[in-house]
Amino acid sequence: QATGPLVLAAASLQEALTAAADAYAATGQPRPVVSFAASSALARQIEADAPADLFVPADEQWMDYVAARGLLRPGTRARLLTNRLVLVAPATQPLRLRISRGFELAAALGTGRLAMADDSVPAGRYGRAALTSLGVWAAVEPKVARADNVRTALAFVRRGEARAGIVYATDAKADPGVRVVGVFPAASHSPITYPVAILGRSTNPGAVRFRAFLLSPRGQAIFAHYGFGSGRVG
Amino acid sequence: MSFEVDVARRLGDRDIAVRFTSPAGLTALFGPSGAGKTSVLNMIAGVLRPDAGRIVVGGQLLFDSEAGVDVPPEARGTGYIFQDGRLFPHRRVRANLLYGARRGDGGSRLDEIVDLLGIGDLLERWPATLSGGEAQRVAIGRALLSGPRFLLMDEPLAGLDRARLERLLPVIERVRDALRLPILYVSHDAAEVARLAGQRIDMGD
Amino acid sequence: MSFEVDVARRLGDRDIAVRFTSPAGLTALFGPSGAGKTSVLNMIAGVLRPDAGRIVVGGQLLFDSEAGVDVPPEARGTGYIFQDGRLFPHRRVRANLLYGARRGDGGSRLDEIVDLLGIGDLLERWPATLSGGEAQRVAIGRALLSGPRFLLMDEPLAGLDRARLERLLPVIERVRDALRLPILYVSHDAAEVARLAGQRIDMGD
Amino acid sequence: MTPAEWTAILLSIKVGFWSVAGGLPVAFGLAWLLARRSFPGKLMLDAVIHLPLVLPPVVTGYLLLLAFGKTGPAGRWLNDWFGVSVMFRWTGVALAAAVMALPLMVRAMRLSIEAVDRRLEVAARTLGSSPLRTFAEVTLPLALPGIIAGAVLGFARSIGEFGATITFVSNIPGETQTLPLAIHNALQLPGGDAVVLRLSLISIVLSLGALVASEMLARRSLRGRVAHVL
Amino acid sequence: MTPAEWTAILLSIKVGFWSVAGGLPVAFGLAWLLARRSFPGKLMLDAVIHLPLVLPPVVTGYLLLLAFGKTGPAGRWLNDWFGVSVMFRWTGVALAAAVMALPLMVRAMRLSIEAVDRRLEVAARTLGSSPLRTFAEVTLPLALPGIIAGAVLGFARSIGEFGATITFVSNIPGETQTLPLAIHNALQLPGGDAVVLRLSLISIVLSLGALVASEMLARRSLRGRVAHVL
Ligand SMILES: Nc1ncnc2c1ncn2[C@@H]1O[C@H](COP(=O)(O)OP(=O)(O)OP(=O)(O)O)[C@@H](O)[C@H]1O
Ligand SMILES: Nc1ncnc2c1ncn2[C@@H]1O[C@H](COP(=O)(O)OP(=O)(O)OP(=O)(O)O)[C@@H](O)[C@H]1O
Ligand code: MOO
Ligand SMILES: [Mg+2]
Ligand SMILES: [Mg+2]
Repeated sequence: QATGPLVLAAASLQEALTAAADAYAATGQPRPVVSFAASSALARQIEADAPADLFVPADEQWMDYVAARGLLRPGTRARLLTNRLVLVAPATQPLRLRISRGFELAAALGTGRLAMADDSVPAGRYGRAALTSLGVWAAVEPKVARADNVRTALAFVRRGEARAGIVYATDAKADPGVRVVGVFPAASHSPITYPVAILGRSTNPGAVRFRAFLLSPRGQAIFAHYGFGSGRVG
Repeated sequence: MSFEVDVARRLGDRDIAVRFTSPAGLTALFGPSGAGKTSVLNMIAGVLRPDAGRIVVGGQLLFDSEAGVDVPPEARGTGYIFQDGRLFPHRRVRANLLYGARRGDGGSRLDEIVDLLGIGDLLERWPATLSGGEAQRVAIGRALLSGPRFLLMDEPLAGLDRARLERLLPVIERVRDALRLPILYVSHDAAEVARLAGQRIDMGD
Repeated sequence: MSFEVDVARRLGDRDIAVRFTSPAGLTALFGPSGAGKTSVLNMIAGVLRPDAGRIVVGGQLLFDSEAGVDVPPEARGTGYIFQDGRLFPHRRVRANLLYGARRGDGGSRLDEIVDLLGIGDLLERWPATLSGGEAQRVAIGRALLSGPRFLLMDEPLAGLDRARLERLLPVIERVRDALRLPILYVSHDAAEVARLAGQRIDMGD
Repeated sequence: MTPAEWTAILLSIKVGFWSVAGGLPVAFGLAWLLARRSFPGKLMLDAVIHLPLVLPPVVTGYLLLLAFGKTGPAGRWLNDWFGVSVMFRWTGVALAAAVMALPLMVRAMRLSIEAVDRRLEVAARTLGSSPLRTFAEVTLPLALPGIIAGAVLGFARSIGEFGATITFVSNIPGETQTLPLAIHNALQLPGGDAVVLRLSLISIVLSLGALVASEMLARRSLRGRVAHVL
Repeated sequence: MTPAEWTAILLSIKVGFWSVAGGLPVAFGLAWLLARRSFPGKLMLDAVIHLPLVLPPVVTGYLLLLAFGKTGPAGRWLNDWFGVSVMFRWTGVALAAAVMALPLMVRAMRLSIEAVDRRLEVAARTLGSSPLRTFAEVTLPLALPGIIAGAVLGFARSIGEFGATITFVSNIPGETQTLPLAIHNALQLPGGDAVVLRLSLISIVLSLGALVASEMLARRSLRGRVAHVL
């Protein structure tokens, strides 16, 4: 019995990619095995020549890292998904604010904190870029509580420990404990994209097929259901 | 009455039971190995609980199973010289000697007792470096310096040389007479017992 | 020659030095507390290294600082009865007795020695539950059963009652004569020494 | 070394110190209970103490957040009675570190307490020493090897704690960003390896210092306790 | 319980068992060296053993990856000599768990070895027992409390290990996804709290089992060692 390809994927894709793997398996293919972890850890495992087939990190940077070491199968890198960045507040303490140049985020926070991912993960870098381009970063920075990933930031907001937070639209959508205050303008940060590629050492024929499935309209529809934008357009 | 002891205690499958009253200054507890001598001393010191019985020393009630009296060991005023030494390994000899002196006279008799026991050279030493007989003498000194109301001595002179013994017996006699401390004394040496003891309690096997 | 001993060792600020040869079956080591008797036994057993010297027992060279000979303790064939007991707390009495028997006759004399020492009832007991004298007797048995080439006895009879002593002294005499084991014997009891010892070594203070 | 890194180093030392200083007495009390007393629920207590070891650190951090957050029971209590909050504060970091270190400290001390020769405590009692004084002057010093080992383990664990800290009090430079958090950040960035290496070395040096100190303390406390034989 | 969860549970037990079974002898050897020998570099060895405690787990995981990856020295050695690789295998998980648990096991055992009355070893030697037999029949059983404590700590730590594992051998269901990794996954999912709770409870039950077993072992091993006094 053939085994499915081994996919190394960013933790933030867990829900959607699991659903996609299920749908793919339902077509009669061997089910892909997906290992979810931080993109950085996965990239280093690939660098150590770990036996995997597909890589789906949370941003282009780690894909570049792997590509630079010649570990990708040429011609297989593609843009899979996009995402948006949103400002959220606890569902119980809504915040009324319009995201725009120089908006009063610092004032709205008061003595409270703004939870966001740390600079070291993509979500943190996008958030910082967005606030900077909107001209409020300097005022807000002292009030920032940095989490190791978006989910932890979300927990601070949900529990009311932070007055507001910056997370992906997909995460906000999934958490009933938070309310979206507003969506950051797409132009306020570089595009949020999730690439996919087949690894050079892959021998599993399922890798090609599963990659194709993810990029197909059926695959894209599943991601759309979880709030992701299609990587094929935009 | 110096000692009024009536205790029973089961240890494993052995029944230790003894009953005696002694008005003497020094009472000898005599009997073969395993007769229960150490156990009786432990019960009087309050570190082994009798199953039933009553203990009065120097007129003071220390234990009565029926009346529910059980004075804790630190309040009994025992000067207990253990069969197995038990110096505090983390304290030098001087600190061992003075450990109980807080209750007694604060160690004002330190020099005198150190002299009597011939342990002046050992004061700054650690117990681990003492010879068997040296450790035994320090243990005697520690008990004497703790200002006890009575003494329990479990073969205190075993392992001491004759010369030392000849010097120590008078000390014990003086403690017995001058300080009027009741002493319960375990020994296997009939001659020693005959010399010191006012009364001899025999524990059978 | 049973014992040819010439050793010196500094312990703290004390210098232990002794030199003797003894052809006797049983040699008594006599001297006041702290004279260094236990230290000499330790050196002969190979568990305390002399600073310099030479040790021959029963014709076998055990230590020679000049020739660089230092036989490890397990190869010296010592039957050492320690001043401080040292039963293995994690083994029952029977297992303690048989610990060294692998080297000896595999414990075939167990019943005989148990009987002589009167410890038949104790075989299944844990050392922690033994009385002082009981533990001492088990330690003697353990050393005898280990098939030693010679015996080192550090006050083995201290703490034993007279009746027991009267039964044990002949055992030691028999070991000395029938088994022809050289014995080095530390005691403070001059009478005991006079009875047992062929030669008496005095260690001064 | 950047100023931010210096800040993280100093914070780590402060956190390590306070988590051990605060945690040791609690741990010793628990170790004593477990070693010496039997009571209903003892095994349960033992299990609860081991929790931070068994659960992924982020779960422990999340539980701390639930307990010490604004709306959590402990958080509300702290706020009502003392007007303080550990949320997003370095005190929260020390708390997380202490909780994570607790099982290690308790085990080490429990081992040493169990190794104390109780006959010595008995001797102290007959010399007029109350249970409390006996504890302080006999049990405690004899259990010192375990206390020292517990302190070293606790310090090292505190210096290395990451998951519970970031989940509980996030990563705020100057307030909650200890060395491991800074290291973790660097590790997430391509090309951060040099920083990871430098900060890791500093962590190692810190704990090496604790080790050296502990070995010296241990030697001092055992001074004179061993004879020359064999 | 889903089949995937069952798989994670069984894997955790397997990993816990093998990391302790493999780690204990190594830890005991190291503990003995540290307790009994003095040699140049002893402090260094001590420090290296403590590393996994001091460094953030992900750094330890990264170091393991560097060492045991296909191109790492240890990885190449394993491949050349035995034709095996621990990368992405459950054996790698056990290795990571053992490394993380090592400092805890070593400390516990070292404490107990230091508490062994050396006069008993001396007595054994005079009874004809070689150093090795003395070690096996006197030192080892007397140090048993520390061995048991080390095993429990090691098992609990192995059951809870997350950071080093996911960094070293990733998070592969059925192969490297232990309970903490499954918990971590659930923690990232909206509404995953119920799963987190359930899996955490299972972790706790597992370690509780280890605790109970260890207490029974400890009681058995200390049987008869304490007298009735006070
Ligand atoms: N826990 C126990 N289980 C079984 N028997 C015990 C226990 N503790 C003590 N014994 C027994 O109780 C008896 C009395 O012991 P004790 O120490 O009081 O004797 P003793 O008269 O002081 O003997 P010795 O002169 O040898 O010191 C001994 O036979 C001993 O073996
Ligand atoms: N580590 C040490 N430091 C200082 N002095 C020591 C050390 N070890 C032993 N001594 C001293 O060496 C001397 C000899 O000790 P040893 O145990 O051999 O005496 P002993 O003749 O057996 O005495 P006893 O009859 O009292 O048992 C003693 O005075 C003891 O205090
Ligand atoms: O999914 Mo990530 O790599 O934690 O942003
Ligand atoms: Mg006795
Ligand atoms: Mg001696």
